[in-house]
Amino acid sequence: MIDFIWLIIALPLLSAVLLHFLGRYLGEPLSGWLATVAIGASFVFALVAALPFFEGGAEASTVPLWEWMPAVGASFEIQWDPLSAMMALVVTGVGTLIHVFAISYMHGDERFARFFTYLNLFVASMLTLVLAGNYAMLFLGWELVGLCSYLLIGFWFTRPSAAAAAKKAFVVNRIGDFGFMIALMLVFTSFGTLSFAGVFERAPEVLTTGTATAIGLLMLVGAAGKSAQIPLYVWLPDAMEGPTPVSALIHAATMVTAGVYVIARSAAIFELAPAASMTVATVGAITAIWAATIALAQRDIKRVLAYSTVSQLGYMFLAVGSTAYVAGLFHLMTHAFFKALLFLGAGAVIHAMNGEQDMHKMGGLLKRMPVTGITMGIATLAIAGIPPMAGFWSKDEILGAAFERGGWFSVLFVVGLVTALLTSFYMSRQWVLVFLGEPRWSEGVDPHKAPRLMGVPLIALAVLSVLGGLVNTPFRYTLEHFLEPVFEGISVQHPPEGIGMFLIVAGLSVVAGLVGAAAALVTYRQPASSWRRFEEGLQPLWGTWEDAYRVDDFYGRTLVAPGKRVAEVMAFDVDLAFIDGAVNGIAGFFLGLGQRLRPLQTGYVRNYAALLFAGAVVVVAWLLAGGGL
Amino acid sequence: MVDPGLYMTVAAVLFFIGALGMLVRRNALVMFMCIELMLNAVNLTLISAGRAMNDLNGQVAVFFILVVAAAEVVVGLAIIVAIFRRRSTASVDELNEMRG
Amino acid sequence: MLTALILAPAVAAIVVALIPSRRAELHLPLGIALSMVPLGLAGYLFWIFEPMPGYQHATDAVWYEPWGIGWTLGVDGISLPMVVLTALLVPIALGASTSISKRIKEFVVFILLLEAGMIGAFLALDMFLFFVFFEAILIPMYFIIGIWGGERRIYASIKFFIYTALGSALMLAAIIGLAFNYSSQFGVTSFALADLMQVTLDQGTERWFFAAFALAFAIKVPLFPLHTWLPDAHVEAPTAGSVLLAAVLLKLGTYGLLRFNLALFPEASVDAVPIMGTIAVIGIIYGAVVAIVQPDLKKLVAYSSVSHLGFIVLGTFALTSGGLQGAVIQNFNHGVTTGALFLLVGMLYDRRHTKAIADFGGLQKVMPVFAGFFLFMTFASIGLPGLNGFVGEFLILIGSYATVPVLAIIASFGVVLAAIYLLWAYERVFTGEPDKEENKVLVDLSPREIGLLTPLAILVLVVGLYPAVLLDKIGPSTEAVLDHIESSTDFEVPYPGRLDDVFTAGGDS
Amino acid sequence: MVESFVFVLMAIAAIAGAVTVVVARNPVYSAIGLLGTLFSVAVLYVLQLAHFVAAVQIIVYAGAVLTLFLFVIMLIGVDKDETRTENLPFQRKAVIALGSVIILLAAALALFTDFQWVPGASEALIPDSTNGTIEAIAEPLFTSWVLAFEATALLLTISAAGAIALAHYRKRDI
Amino acid sequence: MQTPDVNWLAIAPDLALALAAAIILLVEVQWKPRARILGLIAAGSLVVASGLAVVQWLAAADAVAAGNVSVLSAFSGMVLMDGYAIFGRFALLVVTAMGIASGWQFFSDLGRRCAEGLALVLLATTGFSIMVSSNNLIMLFLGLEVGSIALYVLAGLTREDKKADEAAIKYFLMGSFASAIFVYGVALIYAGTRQLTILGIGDFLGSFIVGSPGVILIGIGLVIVGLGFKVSAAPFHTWAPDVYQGAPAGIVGYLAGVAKIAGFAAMARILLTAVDDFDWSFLPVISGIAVVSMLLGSVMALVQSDVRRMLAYSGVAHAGFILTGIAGSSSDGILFYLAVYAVQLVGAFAVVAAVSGPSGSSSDIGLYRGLSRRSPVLAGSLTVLLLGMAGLPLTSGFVAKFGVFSDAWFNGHEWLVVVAVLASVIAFAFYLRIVVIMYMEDDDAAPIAVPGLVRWVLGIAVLATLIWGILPGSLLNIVADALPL
Repeated sequence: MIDFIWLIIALPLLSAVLLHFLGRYLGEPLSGWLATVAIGASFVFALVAALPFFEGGAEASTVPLWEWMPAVGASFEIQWDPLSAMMALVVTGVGTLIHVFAISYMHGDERFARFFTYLNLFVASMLTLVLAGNYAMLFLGWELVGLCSYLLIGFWFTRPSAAAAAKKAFVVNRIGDFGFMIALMLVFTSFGTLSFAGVFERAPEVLTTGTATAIGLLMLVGAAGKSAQIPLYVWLPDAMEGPTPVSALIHAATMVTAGVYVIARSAAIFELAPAASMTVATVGAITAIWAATIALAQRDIKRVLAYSTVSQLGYMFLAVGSTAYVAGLFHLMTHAFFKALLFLGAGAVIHAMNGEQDMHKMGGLLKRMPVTGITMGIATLAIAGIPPMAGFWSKDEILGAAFERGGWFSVLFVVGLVTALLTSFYMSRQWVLVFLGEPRWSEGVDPHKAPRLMGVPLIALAVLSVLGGLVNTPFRYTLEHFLEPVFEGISVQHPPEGIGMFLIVAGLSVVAGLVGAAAALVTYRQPASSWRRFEEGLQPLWGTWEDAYRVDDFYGRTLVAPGKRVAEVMAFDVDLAFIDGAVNGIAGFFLGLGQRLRPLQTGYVRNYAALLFAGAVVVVAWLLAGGGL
Repeated sequence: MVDPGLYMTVAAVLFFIGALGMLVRRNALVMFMCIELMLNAVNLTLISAGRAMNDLNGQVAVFFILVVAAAEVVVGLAIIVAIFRRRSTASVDELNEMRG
Repeated sequence: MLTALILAPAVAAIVVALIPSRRAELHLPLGIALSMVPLGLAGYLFWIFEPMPGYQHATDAVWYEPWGIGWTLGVDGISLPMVVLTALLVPIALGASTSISKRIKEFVVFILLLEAGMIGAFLALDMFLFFVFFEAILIPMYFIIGIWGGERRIYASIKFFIYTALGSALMLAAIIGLAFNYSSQFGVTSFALADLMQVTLDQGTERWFFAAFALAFAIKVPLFPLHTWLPDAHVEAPTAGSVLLAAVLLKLGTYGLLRFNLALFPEASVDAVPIMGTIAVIGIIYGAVVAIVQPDLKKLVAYSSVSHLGFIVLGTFALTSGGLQGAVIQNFNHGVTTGALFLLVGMLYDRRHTKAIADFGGLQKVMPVFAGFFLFMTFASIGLPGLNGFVGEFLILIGSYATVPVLAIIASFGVVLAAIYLLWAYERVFTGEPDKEENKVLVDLSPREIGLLTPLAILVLVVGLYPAVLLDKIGPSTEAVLDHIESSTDFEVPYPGRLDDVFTAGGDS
Repeated sequence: MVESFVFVLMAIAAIAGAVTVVVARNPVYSAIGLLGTLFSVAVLYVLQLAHFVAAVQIIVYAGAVLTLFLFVIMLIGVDKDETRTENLPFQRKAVIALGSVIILLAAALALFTDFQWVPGASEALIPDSTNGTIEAIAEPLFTSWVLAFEATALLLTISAAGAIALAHYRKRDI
Repeated sequence: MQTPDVNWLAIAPDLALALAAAIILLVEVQWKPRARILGLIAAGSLVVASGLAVVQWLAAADAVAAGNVSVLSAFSGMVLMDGYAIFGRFALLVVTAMGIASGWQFFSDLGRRCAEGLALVLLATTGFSIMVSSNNLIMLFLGLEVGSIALYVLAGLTREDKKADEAAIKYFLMGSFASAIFVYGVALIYAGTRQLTILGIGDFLGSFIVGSPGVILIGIGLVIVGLGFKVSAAPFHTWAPDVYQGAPAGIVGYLAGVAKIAGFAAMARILLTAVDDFDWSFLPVISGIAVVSMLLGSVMALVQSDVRRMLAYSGVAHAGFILTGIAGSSSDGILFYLAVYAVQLVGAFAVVAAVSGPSGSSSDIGLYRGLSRRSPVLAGSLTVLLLGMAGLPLTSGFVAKFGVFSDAWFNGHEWLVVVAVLASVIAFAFYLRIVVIMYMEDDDAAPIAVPGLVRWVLGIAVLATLIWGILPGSLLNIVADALPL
């Protein structure tokens, strides 16, 4: 079994290759189904392969495939342990559902097959990332998912905004990768290998705190890029230019969690660098509240979800930064369920509204699309942390861990709590704006029920959003035990012991969730004019939030524009005018010298004779002087 | 007797004058005469040096240089005449079409 | 074997030259067919090449004995990839030249001569012989740019020629100087690399010679600030010229640094690590920054070459296994990807007769296959893992951190910039709606063009995923270079992972 | 004593003749100056026992060459005197500079070094050894120098052929 | 009573040429034959002379092998029959043959003066041949004058163009001036050493220490100047551009080639054999002249618009490169360079003559526009020859440059070599300029017909350039034996 573990990656990859070359002949919807089956098979295979871990006691194993760059310790090898199994299952599981949804969603697109090619490629890449046995291969997956993200955001390339967003996503990710790359340099220089096994085993003896902190912080830079944390989160909202299934799969459920995964994976290094961990947590917490406030004021249904994703990722960072790795991963999983559901639901809504994304132009859709409405409602409750939904358990565990950690983390705990309140508010606001109240549709829009095929994944995810949390409750820490072997020998922060503390933390978070939800409900159940007044009343804060603190603008003015200016100066003033000018100048110098010397050749014999005679005098004088006379 | 060096000094002066003449005169004929002056200086040098060293070869060499001078004169004058007949001038200053 | 490899294209050139000009339709197909011979030979050479240090299939014939010059050839893991690449790209470059209408015969002849020269330069193990090839290459390239080039072809070709010749002139002086030192130390004159490596030089002389060699190769690479001939040459050169220029000719510079500077002047090389590294890194960043705003696609790719080749030089002077292996394999990779990019730009130019980015837009819609290839090569060039560019850059960056950590860090920022300039260009050329009328009627790639690109694309993938194909053969040779440096200087090649290195490495952060 | 007197006289005459060649504005005067120099130099030859050469000097130079010169002068006209204005760039400055440099150089050589015209000069002159009679000259001329002597034939052939070729040309051309 | 020390073999080739010249003149007077007949006589004499030179070569080789080098000195040490002289002579013969063949149009157009023209060429070659073989400085001067006077006439030997007059008078006046300077130098060396033979001077200076060598130094200086003029080294080069431009196109290649060969062969022999004990004093001067020549020649050539003038300045630069060989004290390097360069030069001027046409005196660079279309043969040959002159690898020019440069370096003149390589880069620029115009610019002017003889000349020149470039041993092995006595 384990020898064929590479099939998990190979199946979607193979499907991608097939679709690339044959997709055009397979047509719609066959190519979609092929892709779905490939992922599904991958899921089943992963599930079977993971069974030993459920039973406990199974050893993590590393399966070498082939050499890649031995000189820097890079090879193709698969790490199969509970952590990668969990990630693989989440990726393939959620992926399968989203594929099913996409078959319906992408109906009629002229590049239907190509879409599934990319989607499959993405899944393969993501699996490479999570199954990698060393940092180099992880980086391979890391970059490939970036590529797929680029391709899929820019899928509708004829829209300039989509193309620009795709490029932005890739470039911003590259900036993060820059940090990650340096981290890898440090790792290799310190260990002489990049393989997880080698690094983690020897980390305590090899790494000084300084180096470990440096590596940790650099990994944070990389993770911040991929997982859209401050200050590199700006690409994610724009990434919503891609088709909605892409947003669901890549920019909510899987790819963006890669950063969390990496930090969890590198726990052994962070173990030696508490400062780095604390930075991770802090960045996470700040991102969480920062993005939550922005999400409050968004009108675009997908943008709300995008900022919400950023915010939730912040939670995960807060978790892994607090060394509550299990909590972080747990939230990663539950978030995958409910956020994917939210995106798919939003996709269905947009689909139904003929592409309309402005929530101000929605309303009252519950009657038209009950399945979508209800499933999204469940997801909203889940993200708001209302028990017994999945989100409640995971979020509670994060807050509990932070709370338990104390000290600076107590501050982060409070931030987290406030964020929970805000989350609940804006999610409820969204649901209410979309599904309740009077219809504010544009003319000609006639929302229709989601096709049945779209409904299936919605329902499946809704079930998972409800039940998913049960894998790790204070009553039964299944996931914790499942992942235990991974974090062996590492001090993992656990939620507070005892039911009392649990109730305090849970109570606070539930209260926050309920208050937020209630506030939103109260505010946005009223007619549009009234909540508009409410939003007006919060100016200018509301506007700032709506404009996302104008960070894009800020980056544009402080980085992009000056950067471009520098490039122009370099290219035209320095390169063309100065350097090339100098080159031509030297050539011109000789030409000019020639022209300058031409008059010497006057054409007069007597001048020639004078020159010759002068030459003779010089020669003779030189000889005499050289002869010492 | 006179030191051969003095003869050679006279020869050097002749050579010098001849050379300067090449530079200041523009009549091709006179320039050519200056060359004859220079050759004479050479001859005088050879004879004086040969005498100082008890060597007759200096004088033999002079004989050949005289022949060369004569042959040069023939050709040189032919060229000058040829140019004069086309351009009606013997001034080399008017021959500067080619330059640069 | 190696002699045949050099002579095959030369003979092919003669054969083509003998076909009368009026049979113009024959020249190109014949040239392509004949260029398959060296390709086959190179492939066979690759197949039988044993992964071990030292030169293989060496030939050593006396050329002119009193001068100690010889027809000394040999191939090792450093030159092997370049030979294969050259042999591969020539048929492709010829295949991409169907749009050339004037003097096709001469064109084919020059390309084939160029091939002979390039292969010769990579195989030569005699400094005299190397110099002969190194300089002889200029002639066909000069004509290729000058006759079949664009508007400012004459300026570009002369600039290319003089600039390159300037560098090699001083190298010639240094070669003579080396031979002089050899003959005064050993009593016989020789220009063989193996002999000259035994010369002991005093520090000053060695540094001067190093500088002369380095200048020659730096111009060829080209390193900042000696690079300005490159954009001009590329912009003006015909497609085949650009391809071979970028893919092979520039590599002579990096190859030369690796093969000759390190071998002949180990002491000076070690001392020059900070200088060469800094220049390389400036080139990486500078080339990338300048590429961002270039209005011309070819110029953009040309500047990207400046940036990418900086990596190779950095890797070379990192003096670590990773760095050297990366440099060698990146030589190959850059040839493949940039060669392919120039091919693509050329195909675009054939259709639209412009290379200005502003003239395009929305091409992906009308030419999806073309766009696909372009994007693929773009990502290979950006250094996307799984594609070949990454292998080289990763090896170089990781490898160079051990010796020049700060430079390695700055260099990695070049990777970010690469994404910016290439993707921005892609965005402007391919995405959006095709708004210009001329662009709406463009036809997608023909099977011939796809056939030209496919081998390169396959190489990109194969090397990206299974670089052992090359690395296995490169490794022993690069280790030999390092051994040579270690044995002739105090320098110790850092092998990360040994505990005693850890603390120094840790202190750098 | 006689030698010294004649030497001084002839040296002055030779130099004066040479100066005349250079400064005379009319080529005829230059030719006359040249004649003076040639003659004086011939005397200087005689002073040094180079009798044969002196004779040749008079016959060939004064007799033939100078006649030729005068002939050509007459042919191309003597009506135009040269002006003294220097119309060439740098020429006058160059001449002055060169002249001064050479004089300075010569002075330096004479004053500050032990410059010797004939460093290998014999202590004792053997007059017979350099008594340039016809016989004395003839012997080396036709033995060790015979090839050079024959080579002069080439020179004469060239002069003849050259002169013909150049003159020929006018006949058809004008 | 002494008898002349006659060695017919030593002068046999020269004799053949001189006789042929005489025959041509006489035949012309008597029968007024067609030009072709005269040409055949000249050609025959060249063949015979070459054959005799080969015989000389073999004899000299035997003598050297037998250790009996004294027989190589003939006519009481007046001339030498050493390999150096024979090689130089052979080179002169080849250049003469190529010169006559490529300028045949010019000669046959001379009409009745064809005989004089041919005779002058043969006599000039004889003179220069004497010059390279003579051991006696006066003999050398005689040879120099024989050659030079013939060339003065040849330079003016055209009826179409006023430029030829100007060329002739400039060449004549400057040449005579330089000759006078040269011979004064000879006289001063004689005054210093009591020797007139090159070997004698060498022996004398080798065995005695001259207490006050000033006069010898001045003599060396003047000899350098005089011969520097012949080879057009800067700053004694001023005549070259004007003469190259003004003289008849058909003759310039010959004129330039033989003057360079003879001038340098003589200079190298004098400096490296006769006064080599003073090399510490004159080598810096030679290096200085070399540097000035290389740089001035290259830079001035850059800005010329007349191909002949450009080639003249390039010749100045080449003089500098060859002087580098003298700084390297390598007579074989110089000989190789001379042979290579002279062949290229004659070939290049053959193209120039063909492009300028039988009557044309202009060789403006504009005439070469699109030459690759109008006459691929001319353009292709000129390209190879120019690249050869530029010294690109795989041409003989590169081997030649490499040879003299490495000799100079080995002789301790590193900086001279550095300057030389840089100057050769500047030189690339103007050679390329012509190539550019021929290949990269188009013109619709009429095609140019290339006479068969010119084709042959070009073929030989191109082949020689390539073969000696690719297999330098083919000539270098010969040159290595062509050592001065």
